[in-house]
Amino acid sequence: MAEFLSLQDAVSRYISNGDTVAMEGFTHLIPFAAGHEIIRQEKRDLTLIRMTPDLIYDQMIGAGCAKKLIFSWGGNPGVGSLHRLRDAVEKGWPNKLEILEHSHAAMANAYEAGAAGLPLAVLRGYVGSDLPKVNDQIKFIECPFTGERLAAVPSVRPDVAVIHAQRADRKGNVLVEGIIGIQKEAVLAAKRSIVTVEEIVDDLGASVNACVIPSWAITAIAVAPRGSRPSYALGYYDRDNAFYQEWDGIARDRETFQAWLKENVFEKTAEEGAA
Amino acid sequence: MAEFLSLQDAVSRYISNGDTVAMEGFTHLIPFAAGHEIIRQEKRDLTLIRMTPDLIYDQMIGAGCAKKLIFSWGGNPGVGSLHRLRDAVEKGWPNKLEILEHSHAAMANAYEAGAAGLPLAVLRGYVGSDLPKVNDQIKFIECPFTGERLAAVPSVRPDVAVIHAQRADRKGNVLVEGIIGIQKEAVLAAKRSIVTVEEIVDDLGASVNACVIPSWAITAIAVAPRGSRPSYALGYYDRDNAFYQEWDGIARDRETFQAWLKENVFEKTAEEGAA
Amino acid sequence: MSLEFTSSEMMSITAARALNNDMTCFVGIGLPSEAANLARLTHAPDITLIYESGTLQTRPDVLPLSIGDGELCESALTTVSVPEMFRYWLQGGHISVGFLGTAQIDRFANLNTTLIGDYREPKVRLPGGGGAPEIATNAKEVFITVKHSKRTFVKDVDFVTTVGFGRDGKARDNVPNIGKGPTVVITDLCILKPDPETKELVVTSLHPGVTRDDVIEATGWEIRFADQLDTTPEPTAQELEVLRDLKARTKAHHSGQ
Amino acid sequence: MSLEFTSSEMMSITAARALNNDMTCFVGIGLPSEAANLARLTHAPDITLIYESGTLQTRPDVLPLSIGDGELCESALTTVSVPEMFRYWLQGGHISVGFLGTAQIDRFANLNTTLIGDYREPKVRLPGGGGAPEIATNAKEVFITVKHSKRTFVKDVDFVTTVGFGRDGKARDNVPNIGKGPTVVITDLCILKPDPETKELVVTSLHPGVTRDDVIEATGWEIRFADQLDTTPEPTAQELEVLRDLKARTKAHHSGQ
Repeated sequence: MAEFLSLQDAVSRYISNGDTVAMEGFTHLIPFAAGHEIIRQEKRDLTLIRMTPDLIYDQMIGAGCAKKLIFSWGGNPGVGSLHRLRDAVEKGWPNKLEILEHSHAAMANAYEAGAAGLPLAVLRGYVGSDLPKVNDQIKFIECPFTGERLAAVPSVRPDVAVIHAQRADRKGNVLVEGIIGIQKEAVLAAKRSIVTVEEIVDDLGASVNACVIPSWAITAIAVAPRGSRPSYALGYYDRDNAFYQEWDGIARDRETFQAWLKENVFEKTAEEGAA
Repeated sequence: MAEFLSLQDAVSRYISNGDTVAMEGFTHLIPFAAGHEIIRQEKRDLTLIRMTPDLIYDQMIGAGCAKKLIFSWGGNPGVGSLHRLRDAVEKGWPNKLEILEHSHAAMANAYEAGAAGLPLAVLRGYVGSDLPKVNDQIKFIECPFTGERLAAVPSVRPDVAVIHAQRADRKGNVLVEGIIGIQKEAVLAAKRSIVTVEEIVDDLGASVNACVIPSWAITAIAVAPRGSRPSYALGYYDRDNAFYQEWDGIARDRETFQAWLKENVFEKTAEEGAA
Repeated sequence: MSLEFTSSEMMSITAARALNNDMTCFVGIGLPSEAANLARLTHAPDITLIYESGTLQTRPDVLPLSIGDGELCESALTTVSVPEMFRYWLQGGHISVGFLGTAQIDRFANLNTTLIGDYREPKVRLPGGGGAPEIATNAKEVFITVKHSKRTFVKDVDFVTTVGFGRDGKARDNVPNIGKGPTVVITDLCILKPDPETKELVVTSLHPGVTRDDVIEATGWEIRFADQLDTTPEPTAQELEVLRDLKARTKAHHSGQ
Repeated sequence: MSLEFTSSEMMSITAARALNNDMTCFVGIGLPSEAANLARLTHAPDITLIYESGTLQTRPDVLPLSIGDGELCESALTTVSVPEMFRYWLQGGHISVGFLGTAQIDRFANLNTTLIGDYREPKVRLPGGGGAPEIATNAKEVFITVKHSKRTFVKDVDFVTTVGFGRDGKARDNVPNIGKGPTVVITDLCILKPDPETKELVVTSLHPGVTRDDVIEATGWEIRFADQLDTTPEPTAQELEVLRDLKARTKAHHSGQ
């Protein structure tokens, strides 16, 4: 059964320096409040996994939490580069960041395989691409029935998955709705999981085939209202597209970024951060 | 885009003698009306695929439509044997039936892989079982990352998939709700598909992450009210458990079965059959 | 003062007692389903029941006749596709107990639900594997419940549909990512558990009124008894009442009343 | 009488015209998304648009800033998980056209969105592959739209993120289950198509007012022109109006107004 904790306690108890952490949410429901709490608690040497690093990992990388990034598309969607990610990769600031990159299809399959308890995912992928030349985790197998050459990648099995969702009921069952991305897969693939939610309710109000993650498949739940801002939560608030555009200016410069981080993360508590 | 046809035309146009046909619906939404139409049109030499052959294939096998059955559990759920299936396997009546059997996990994975366009499915399965000794389609591969031995089975790629669903909208988008089984996978894995529905509506009334099969992924749609009786359609009518129990008596004897078939299938039209 | 009860009731109630509130139980149809729901309606109200039809955490009011009756879905937390059920929930390692029935079981708890006789010329063709082969290896442990008879308890099954501990008791040795396998078999006569070393099934408890000879007579191999042989506790009045109500409700429901 | 329009508008409108009502289009963010929605709002109202975030058959009123804006989901027929999107819908063979942008493109229509320079010591680090590598091989064909410049149109891309026809034009030969690859590239200057034999990109149509020299000047290799070189039809007043409305709505929406 999932344990109800404060965000501070959940992060402190279940994320350790050196862990492999997958924080997911495909554009929608990105767990920013949890990311900020990780920054505040100055977690270090994390291997961060995420299909689209987005602003959340740009912030965590810029704050020095990460030593390695596994990803498949590292930009500010519709805006441009992730400047903190680039600064870490290109200039080693604030520390050298190792990267391992995939395609979306491979990462989606790798999460799916992780949730399915398998060591590998098989896909028709990477044909003609140079990515296998720079990522030694991409291999090829031969189908024993047809002889077709197919790509194989290791499944994603993080130490901790962190996602944000609309709501949990009082037993800790969680509803994820809208663009569900690979959040359920991330939770099921991980050894431990932290789910932040907009609210706790008596009844999830879920339809019969809704994406509900049962309490017994989750480690900890923390209430974090507006916990995915500037991303969004369908039915609660919209994506703050203007902030995504502003971020380009904030992140471009190390000092502007550090000032932003101080004001908006370090000088806030987990509770304030959400508001 | 899906074509709206009568059930008679859909079966006549898209199912041919010798085809490989997957009729799915996991206990729920079994496409009985379509099965009866196949019997009426005296289709022959079909390779039938279905996880749980159930009464629908017992009837089709007894009526002489099948030359081969690929399945993973061949019983009358909660009641006992499928006597027509056993008669065909054990005594060759009305014709010899070749069987190829899997476990549920393997077939579910094989449908999933078929929907995913892959030639094979990989699973942690068949450990210690004798099934691989009698099914030469079960192979084992070695994970290139961990060295673990995993089972591999060919994906299911039928000529035709037939399913029943609650409703379609006027463009031919189909809602499947409740126990969704592997119906979507069957349709996506097949070259052609026939979907029977309880009704056509203006608006599917589907929730945001509902199991909706888009019109452009379906070949033909036929209206067949009560088209899954004695199985059921959530929101429309209940499973006729009493008939499942009666079937044991009907199917046990060749003559009783033939009388039933004459009265309930051959002397009915597609329209009457449903009522 | 002793209550009146049948050996079938004794079996179901004993099987139900093997389950507890914290378990996530992948339930086979028939006897396992009866026992699992009885547990839920008595001492384990929060047990998580999962059926292979995709119904997660279901709470049916009557016993389902099939693995996919409507009520399983209507009373579930949510219902997922069958591929997801087998991939994410079973193979993904979320099932603590797989609860199975069988047609034949041998001394190493291998199960046969495929056929009696030879595969190509079967004497009796049975339904086949269904979910069992992977439930037995992917669940953390397996409980089995089945009526005790010489036809069912055979020295060697005709066909290993579902592995217990293999023909030699060693089938799970050194296999990565595999569950513990069968940890208890509950029949209408007794409770059996695998010997920790050899994995051969050993009687650990006799049901009230059952003798060693009854078990020997109903078993197709030279059955061993544990040094410390217990007597299974009798059903309580409450257990019997809940079980009988459940079965009466179920019968009325499925006969269309 | 000629309308006033920019070369960007010419590009988007020409790209939109490449699409038709019967297509199932997997849409990349940015220019492809603009063109695909313009097509839907003009001559192809029933075109099926799919974004990798899982939104099937979506009809957004404004252009999404990201691949997963809320409106994509709210206006979709249904929204599936990202693994399902890539497995069932893309790899499963249901996409007729993959519509991509790029940072670099070479003469064999290979795309680079990974980096400029050397992989270990990049001069410029770009976002990476995203959905493109498998869209390009699993969709039945690929359309590309990108602004024409010497920096973008290079003889050989620094890194083949996404295969067009490979370094030698032969990368798709004898590969089973692979799409036709890029069939058209639409820029702000012209339309290019692969030579049926060599697969080298050839200019087949110049946009109104654009000269051969303009294209030669903006291309990093010795660009060839088709024997039958067309002039791309001008935008219509209706196309321009719909495009400008769409962009104005989008801008107002994303700046939080």
